[in-house]
Amino acid sequence: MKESLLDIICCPLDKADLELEVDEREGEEILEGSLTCTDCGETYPIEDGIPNLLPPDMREAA
Amino acid sequence: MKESLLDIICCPLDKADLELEVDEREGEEILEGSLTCTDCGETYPIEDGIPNLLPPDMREAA
Amino acid sequence: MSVREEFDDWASEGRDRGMEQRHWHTARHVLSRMPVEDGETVLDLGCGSGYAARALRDAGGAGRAYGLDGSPEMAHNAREYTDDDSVGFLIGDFGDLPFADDSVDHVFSMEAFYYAADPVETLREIRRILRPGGTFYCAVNYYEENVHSHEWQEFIEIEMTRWDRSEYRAAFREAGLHVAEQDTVPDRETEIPPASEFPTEEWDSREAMVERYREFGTLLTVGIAP
Amino acid sequence: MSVREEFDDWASEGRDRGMEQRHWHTARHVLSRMPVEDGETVLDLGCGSGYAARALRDAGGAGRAYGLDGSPEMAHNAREYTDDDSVGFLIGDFGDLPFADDSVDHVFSMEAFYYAADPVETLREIRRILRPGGTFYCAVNYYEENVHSHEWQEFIEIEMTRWDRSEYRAAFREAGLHVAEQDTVPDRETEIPPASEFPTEEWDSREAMVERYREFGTLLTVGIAP
Ligand SMILES: Nc1ncnc2c1ncn2[C@@H]1O[C@H](CSCC[C@H](N)C(=O)O)[C@@H](O)[C@H]1O
Ligand SMILES: Nc1ncnc2c1ncn2[C@@H]1O[C@H](CSCC[C@H](N)C(=O)O)[C@@H](O)[C@H]1O
Repeated sequence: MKESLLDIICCPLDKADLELEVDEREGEEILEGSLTCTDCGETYPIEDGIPNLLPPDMREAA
Repeated sequence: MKESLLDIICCPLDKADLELEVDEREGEEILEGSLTCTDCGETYPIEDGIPNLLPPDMREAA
Repeated sequence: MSVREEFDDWASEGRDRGMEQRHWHTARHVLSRMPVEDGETVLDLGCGSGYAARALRDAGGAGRAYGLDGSPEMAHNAREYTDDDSVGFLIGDFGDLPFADDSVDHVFSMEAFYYAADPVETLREIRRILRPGGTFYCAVNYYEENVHSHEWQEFIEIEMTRWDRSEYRAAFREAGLHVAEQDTVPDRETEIPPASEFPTEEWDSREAMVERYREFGTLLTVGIAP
Repeated sequence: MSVREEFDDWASEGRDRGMEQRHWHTARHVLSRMPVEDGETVLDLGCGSGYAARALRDAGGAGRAYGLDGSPEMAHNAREYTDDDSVGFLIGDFGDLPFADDSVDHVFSMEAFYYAADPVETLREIRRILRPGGTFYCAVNYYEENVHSHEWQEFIEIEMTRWDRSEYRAAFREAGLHVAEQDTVPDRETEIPPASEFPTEEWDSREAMVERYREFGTLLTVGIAP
């Protein structure tokens, strides 16, 4: 994912902003990292360049 | 024209309600008559069942 | 020449029915897309023979359907072609619509909008008379991308507005309408002769005729009152 | 079975590309109607192989195009099929869209909406994320009037919503969207064999197959956020 996606995404549960943490980058593309909800604190993984914003109860181990 | 048309038509100039005067009817259909603006007083003819709601300066003798 | 003079002549020569026949090829597809609910009030601007009001009542379930035209002869002909009590015709001009605010659910117009003396003002009038969520289905064959239509202005003394697709969208928005859709609806019914018969009186090549009807067809822009 | 389990399997069997091929016949017409302006942000819900996001960038002029899917494998495949920097994919569910209010200009969805666990809630979510005047183009082959689609539920364990045309309109309105259009878009590309070849494995009669593709095609309902 690109950082510009942050402009429009939010926590699926409470729609609050997300905070990005980058573990691995390739140019502009964020390959691994996480997105943390600034309100509820829930964390969403970014894996292989794709953020997984499923509600936590629908998310299973990859 | 039917009387029910009065629900939605208005004076083309100032959009005020119109008052119907019937000269000739055929059942529900008003064949001849006139429509007078309740605000500006302008009068619009009904001829052969059709109201002529052109702005007066565009209306010519039939 | 006035709209009245020009089109009264057309009507008395029977061109209203000729247009109905030709325009129906694409107009029927446009009409069938309109989200008309039972009992709603629909209006056809520049109704000509009045086929759209008839169709919207017959197939579309409209409660009442009205056609407005600036030519008294057109309106009189249209009135003769139906005896549906819930269809009515009026004489009026695109510049000063004689309808109350929020009084109409859907407006349709085929091959007529571009005759408006001030088309953006007409769009504002349409927005005014539509209820919130009401639609304006604006269909034209005369538009910039349809190069085959450009010469039509030569045959008529009323000034015609030739917008391109993006100008239609921009003007709708300028008048306060949301743009819901834009599409070109092909005419698949006009018969196109085999290549050996070209040039014909009207067409230099078969390709040009195919492009005009099957590809450019009718430009549809759909607006919604917010 | 969950959306994830069901569609991860489909994706790894390559069915994402197969669907793209079949759905493209009607989806391309639907996409071309969308009034996307240069630079706008568009979103494809249930993106599968991600063709809609690619197409809206290539032809439609969209500034950014995103595809959301509940199946990680679908999203991963979709990401492999493009190297456009302004196309992106996300994993998410129709029930809890991970987009801010008013953040998207247009939403498209093909053959996916009816998998939503609570479709009216999904429409409310769509309305929430659309900017005022933004459109939702909802295309489905599985709908009540398309009798040939009814049996599809037997082949899939996720519960599918089978609304008819008027139920789609009513649900859009219930969720606060204006209905701008409803249409059935024919598939003119799927090849239909000559009558002598029927019954085929899938079709009892040529008439039924013609009805399915050429007549019922894809049901399109277009909504607008007020
Ligand atoms: N300014 C104006 N106000 C009202 N009607 C107008 C107008 N300019 C043109 N018209 C009408 O618009 C019509 C255009 S011809 C198209 C007729 C019909 N919609 C059809 O598809 O066949 C004519 O009947 C003409 O009288
Ligand atoms: N509740 C849900 N949330 C997110 N995606 C879902 C979903 N239910 C189904 N989907 C996704 O919707 C897609 C339906 S298949 C259609 C794919 C694509 N639009 C095409 O036209 O080919 C699948 O990829 C599936 O994973």
